[in-house]
Amino acid sequence: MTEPILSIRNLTVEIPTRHGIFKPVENVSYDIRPGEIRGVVGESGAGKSMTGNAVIGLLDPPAHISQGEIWLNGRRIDALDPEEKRRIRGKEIGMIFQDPLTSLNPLFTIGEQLVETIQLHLGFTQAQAKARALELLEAVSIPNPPERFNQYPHQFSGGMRQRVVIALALCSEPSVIVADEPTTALDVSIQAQVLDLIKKLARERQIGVILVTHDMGVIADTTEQVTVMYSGKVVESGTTDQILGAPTHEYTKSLISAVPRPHEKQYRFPQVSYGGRETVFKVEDLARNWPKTQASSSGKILSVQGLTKRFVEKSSIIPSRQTYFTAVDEVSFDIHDGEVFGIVGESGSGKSTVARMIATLLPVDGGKVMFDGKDVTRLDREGQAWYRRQIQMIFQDPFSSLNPRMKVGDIVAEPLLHHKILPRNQVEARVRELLDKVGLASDAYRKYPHEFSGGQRQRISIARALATQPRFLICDEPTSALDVSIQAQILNILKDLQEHLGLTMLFISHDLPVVRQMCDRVGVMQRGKMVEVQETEALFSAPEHPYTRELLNLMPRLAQLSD
Amino acid sequence: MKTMTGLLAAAALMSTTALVNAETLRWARSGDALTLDPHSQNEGPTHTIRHQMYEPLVIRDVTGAFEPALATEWAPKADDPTVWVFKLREGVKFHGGEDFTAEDVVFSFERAMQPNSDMKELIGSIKEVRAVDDLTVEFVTDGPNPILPSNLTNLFIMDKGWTEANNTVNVQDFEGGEITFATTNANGTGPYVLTSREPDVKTVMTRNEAYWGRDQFPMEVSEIIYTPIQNAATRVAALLSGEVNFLQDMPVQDISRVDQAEGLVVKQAPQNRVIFFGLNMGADDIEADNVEGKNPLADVRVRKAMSMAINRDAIKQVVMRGQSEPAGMISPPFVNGWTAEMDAESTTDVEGAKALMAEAGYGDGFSIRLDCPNDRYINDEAICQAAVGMLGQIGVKVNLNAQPKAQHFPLITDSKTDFYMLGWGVPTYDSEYIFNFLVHGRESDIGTWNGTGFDNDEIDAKIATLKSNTDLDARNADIAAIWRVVQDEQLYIPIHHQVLNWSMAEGVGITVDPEDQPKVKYFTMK
Amino acid sequence: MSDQTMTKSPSRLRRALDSDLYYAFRTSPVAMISAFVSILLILAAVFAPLVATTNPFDPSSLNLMNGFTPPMTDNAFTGDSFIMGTDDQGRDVFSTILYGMRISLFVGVAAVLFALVLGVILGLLAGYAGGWTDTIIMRAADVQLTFPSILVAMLVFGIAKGITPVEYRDQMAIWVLILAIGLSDWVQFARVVRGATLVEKSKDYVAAARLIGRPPLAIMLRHILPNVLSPVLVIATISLALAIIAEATLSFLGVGAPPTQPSLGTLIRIGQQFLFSGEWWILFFPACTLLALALSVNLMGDWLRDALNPRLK
Amino acid sequence: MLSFILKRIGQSALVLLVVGLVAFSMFRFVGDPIDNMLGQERTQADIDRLRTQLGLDQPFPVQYYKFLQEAAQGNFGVSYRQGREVSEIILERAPATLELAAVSALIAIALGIAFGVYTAIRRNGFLANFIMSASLVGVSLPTFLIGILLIYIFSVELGWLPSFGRGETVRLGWWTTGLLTESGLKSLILPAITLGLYQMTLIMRLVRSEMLEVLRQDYIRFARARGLSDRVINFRHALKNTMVPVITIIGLQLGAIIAFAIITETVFQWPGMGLLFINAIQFVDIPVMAAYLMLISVMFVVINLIVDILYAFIDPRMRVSG
Repeated sequence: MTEPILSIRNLTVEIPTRHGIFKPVENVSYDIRPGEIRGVVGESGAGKSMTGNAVIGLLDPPAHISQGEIWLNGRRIDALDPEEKRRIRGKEIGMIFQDPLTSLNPLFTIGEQLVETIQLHLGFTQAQAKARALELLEAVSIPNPPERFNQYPHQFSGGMRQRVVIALALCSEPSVIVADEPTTALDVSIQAQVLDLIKKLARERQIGVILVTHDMGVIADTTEQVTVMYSGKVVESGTTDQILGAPTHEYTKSLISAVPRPHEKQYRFPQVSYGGRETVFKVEDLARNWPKTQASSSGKILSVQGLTKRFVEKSSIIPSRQTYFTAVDEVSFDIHDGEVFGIVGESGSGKSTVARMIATLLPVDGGKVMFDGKDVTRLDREGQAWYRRQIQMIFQDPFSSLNPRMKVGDIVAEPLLHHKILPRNQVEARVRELLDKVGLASDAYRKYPHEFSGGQRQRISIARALATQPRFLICDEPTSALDVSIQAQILNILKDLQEHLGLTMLFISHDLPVVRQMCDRVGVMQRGKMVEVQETEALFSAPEHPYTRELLNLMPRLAQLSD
Repeated sequence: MKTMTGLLAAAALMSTTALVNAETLRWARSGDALTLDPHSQNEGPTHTIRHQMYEPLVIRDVTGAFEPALATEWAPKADDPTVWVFKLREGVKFHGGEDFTAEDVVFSFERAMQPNSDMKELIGSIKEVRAVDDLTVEFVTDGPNPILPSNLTNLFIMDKGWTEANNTVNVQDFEGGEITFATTNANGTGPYVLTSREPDVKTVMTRNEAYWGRDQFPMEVSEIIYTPIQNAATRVAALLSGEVNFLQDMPVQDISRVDQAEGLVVKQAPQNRVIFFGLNMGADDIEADNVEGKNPLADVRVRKAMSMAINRDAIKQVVMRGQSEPAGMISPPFVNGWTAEMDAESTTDVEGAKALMAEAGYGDGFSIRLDCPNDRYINDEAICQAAVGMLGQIGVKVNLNAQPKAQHFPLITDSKTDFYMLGWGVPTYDSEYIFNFLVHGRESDIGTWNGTGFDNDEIDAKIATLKSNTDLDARNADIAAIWRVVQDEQLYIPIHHQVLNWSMAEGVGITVDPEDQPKVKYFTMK
Repeated sequence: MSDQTMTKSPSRLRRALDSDLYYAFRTSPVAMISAFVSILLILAAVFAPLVATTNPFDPSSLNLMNGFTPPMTDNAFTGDSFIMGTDDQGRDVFSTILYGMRISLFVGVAAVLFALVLGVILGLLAGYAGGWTDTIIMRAADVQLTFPSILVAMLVFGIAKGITPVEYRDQMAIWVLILAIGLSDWVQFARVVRGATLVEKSKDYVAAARLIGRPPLAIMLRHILPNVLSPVLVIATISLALAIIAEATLSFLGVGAPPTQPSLGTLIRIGQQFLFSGEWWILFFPACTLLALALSVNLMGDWLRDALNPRLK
Repeated sequence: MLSFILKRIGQSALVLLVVGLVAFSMFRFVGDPIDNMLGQERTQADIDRLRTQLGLDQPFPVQYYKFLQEAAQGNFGVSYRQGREVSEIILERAPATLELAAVSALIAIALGIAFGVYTAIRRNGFLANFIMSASLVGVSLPTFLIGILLIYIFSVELGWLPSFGRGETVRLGWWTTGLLTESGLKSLILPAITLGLYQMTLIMRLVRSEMLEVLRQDYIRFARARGLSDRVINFRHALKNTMVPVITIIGLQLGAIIAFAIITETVFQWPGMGLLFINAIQFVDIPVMAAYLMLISVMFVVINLIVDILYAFIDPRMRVSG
């Protein structure tokens, strides 16, 4: 084995706070060898990014390295003075951030940003630097570099920008690149391309890469070595196959078991408890008081017909000069009583817009949404009140879907009070009961949302959604902001709801493995159009549309995962 | 920061250069002349600027006595009291070199009688002006007019030829916004010649070496730079820092500071202006009080009591810093008809005032609004404020409404105030002027500033005879009789006579003019 | 924060004392001192009748002969002595400052409240309703911005003077000041609230409330309003200081509080006339009070801005 | 881009129309010019004559319509007080105000940006904190008082600088400038500082908070990760991004400077439009007031138009779209 180019030894990072010293990174060690990609995986708050920041010397004060060593090419770099650290940054260690949209300065052309960095590190003349910049753009597969050279970041797509970011990280042939969630903000198809590029560059240029991610799929497809972190500490390190296939640490096991399997349908997500994360969800109790669902006349609770939405792209006083962007283009599908219908697609495919139109949060520009035989896009006042009680929605971001200034009890009580479902004096008891059923302690009633974790908040959202005892639940990417273990819990709850309460669900997601586990039927959307609607298993085994096939191909294989 | 200190240092180095020419009069006051056209705008500061460049037939000296200017002698014609004969000065030339003759006088008076002229009321009694010869002019009036010369002290003489040549025979239509050549240019016979003028900013004049009185008067100022400065503090600062060497409209509180300052002096003189409160005694009920259906001011005892509540000495002492003379009548001392006795009739007696109030049935007092200007007279607002406190002591609760003169004066002329402050100057030095405006019952062209509602036909008739009564003794007896009524009725509550304060650099020799009309030809420079 | 750390909810006070804001406050000497000074001054103003030695707003109690008495000196005529001296009317400067501060604070607080209510309502409306409502309100804001505060104030004053009968003018002055300052100030509230509303409107909790069927008014007041209040609080604090200064400036230009009931600004206007003549105390004490008041309120606002901005932490 | 500018111009015209109505109608209610224009010895006949002459006897809408018609041609009638064409007076006064405003703005912008950047970079430094606190002292005193104190110190006590006026001016065509003479420059110092101080504080605080915001952006972190020096990051990357929002506010502040000049001009007897306006208010000189307001609005609108265009130059995102 070659010598490591970067070694982290017993690294501890401390942040002094008013509540005492907080150690986001504690006693962490790992090595990187040339050409090797090491995945650093863990859930949010595990300290994986902080380690990367410590390596490149960009800890935000008051965070600081309190202990340990970092060696780069045989030189200890953690104790260098700031100026020397700066000289290493970009020259010997490159960095790639998560969000390509915000990583580039919007006011400078990418050429200016490249030339600036090249000149700084390599001392080139303007012309030399430009030649090198064009070379780098070529290397990261940006078409037509001479033209792109003079363009501004906003003229690039997300994937292209991330390539530019990579080119910038490569400017002076660094020996190590720290990539912090480099593909999290990208769509799957782009994600695969960028990861391939990183792999290729690492191999060809013998660069060691630290790939920080929360995504097991990325780990499985890209890395050779994996370090698993949990609450600031390394719990397990080893080759990728070893960690994914035969994890030894309980935490790693729980983490891996919670990853949705792309290639088979499981009944429930297996949950291996670690650190007391399992909480009860008393769906049977809820079911006891739940009204018997009356089947809709046609068996189709919801029928979407030719649904269309246009957004103004460029406004003008003259209507004819106004240009539109069609976000949803004549989409039609049916949802049967009691099923979970999934819609998958990449960002911008219009799937969330469809969900919001069904929820009547957005007006429609064409088509109909028939709910139980009534067109809900043209409801009168009374009809609206009725419809509002039939449907509810779970949103993607658990942080923005609860009003931070309202107490949890009030949040859950709001639908009850608004629809006057219960006499005022019984509301509190019902709210407490609901909170208890979704697995929150009784004092949750008087707390504010910010006192809860993401998973708990999603439970609060569920409690709010269940308050009106709806027949139909829309879930718009309900778990994409959550860590995998929490995701598994929430998905299990949703499954229970469907099963025990007979709820019909519309499930929006970009994550194919999740969709496979959750849905009975799936529709695939691409650029505003519904390209294919199939039974889930049929779709995964025999996709008809080329786009569906492409999506399935890009799905991480995760073949090595233990069961 | 570095640049700042640099600038300051540079400024400090340069600062000494400003004050070299000792013969330059750098003169500041609060406002500017409105126009240079001699017959437009009958207004003090405007006349002040004109007086340096133009001359009337007669002027008043600092004692208020007539002094020959373009006329050397004047008297009514022995056989006809309706004709005044003026002998003109010989050898006088205008700035442009034109000779001054009787023709110019006739021309100027005819011009001053045009409808657009603001001086026409002053010479309304003149029927005809005729040139007897080159140096004699006769004025024919519509009746005997004993005080005609008094009305002529601000009536400036223009050159006929120059005026005609420059198409400015008609008086500028000021209100209509007309600009004529005479508005911005001047060609008088006066001691100073206009060099440049930016209205409201700066006016520069230089000495007229060919002036007829070049040897008679000191004429030591070779150049006048006149700058209006509105803000009082800035005005004083300009004097203290030496940027100006003659200041009119001196704030009284700064007198001692300026007086003590090295090289600066303050000079005083009683001004031809009296400050007083007007009371609406004529209305049946007044709006500005809290008494329904009755007018407390209609009762002379109330008016007397209010006058007795005012402590004029305290006002003089504190508000005016000694720069006023408590008044007992609403006439300045220079005026024909003024007597020391009547001017001493105001007394302060709070207990007596309370008794009078009780006697009049207002023992519990009443409330009333006092309207007061805040930018017209010296410390006008502070005087009113002091009066509010003093009247409060006899139970008259006063709400003070102090506002700029632009809003204040219309209240008086439109009868929208029942209790107000007013100041009055008497350019004619005769009581008739006061009676016409302040005592005569209000009609469209007389008694226009009488906001008291006082309207006595007998008095009005008496006032009407004053205009043409050539029997000076009889006339003076009538004046005294009218004054007696004004005093006994307590038509107005006199406060004080203003004292003028001019301040200047020590080297500038000036005597203060009671009409606040500095004439630079008298100034000396050391 | 793990799922089982659910202890009993602490009391409201406990929670307030435990909050980050209070912690930030306790550890910032500037914030503590400025809060102390503001509260002291505000209390002194509110309880002026108890603290002051005389009632300067009662003209009949004044003795003009006490005028211009220097601080801590016996007046030559009356033998009275005043801790901060007297002004040109013989008013005790100390008492007048307390009473004047009352007016200044009242005008400031009322003007800011007026601007706040108007701005927040219009901002919420513009941000939430969008479309034509937004266009009209924001164009109105543009027009308003074209007139800087001083001009607005003078305009309002002019109109008020023109349309109100003379006898109500002195009671009016203060209300007109409030209206004038408030009118020139609402735009920044509206802009900030509109911006924040646009952000909040797109958040899912608003969608959730709409989904429940809450009417727009309820969503604006119950959901969005509480979430846009922190920047409003910061602006309100800083506006208060600005309003107090604006009142002083308007007094200087002659459109302020009546001289018989002077505000701090009117006192300064009166005092500045005596700057050169050596009666420094008439200007000095009110100016210092104004400085202390405005500065401490400004510092509070400044600190609040940083403390409430989570991203700066 | 062109359509964007056209749209802005359209909006501006609307704004001006409203301002025109507001300006004219409001002043219609203030005082009565007749009383100011006629002296002590006036008669009812004089009043009626003048009222007709000035058109004050006509109904309000007629007066406004006439006003708009005339205003469009730059003709605001005749000053009641000075008896001259308002446009002529304004033209005469404008250079003084514009020079004062320009120098003040220059001071405010230059120092404001410099201090703002400094206090942002050294966020918790002693000097930075001191500047921040000191700037608050500056805004906690009314402008007029600062002006008077400056006069007291630098003119009266030290005698270094003039206390009033513009000093010697030089005529360049219709424009008079005080920038070419020693006394003109000296006269400019105190008023410019007085006027600029407040705006400087505002700009400084704005620059600081925007810069802090920018410094927390990912692209700054990324620039740091690329090894760029602090100087390049602060002054090249951060400053340019900071200026984007700052420019808008500076545009607004320039308009405010011209209006706030009213106070400064009153204190320093600066012969500009502000002083003219104050005098006009005292004399209820409606044409001057209306013209001044219109002028302020026009300047404001023009400045903002320029700012919008400038915006597009700085921010490439604006250039391409729209």
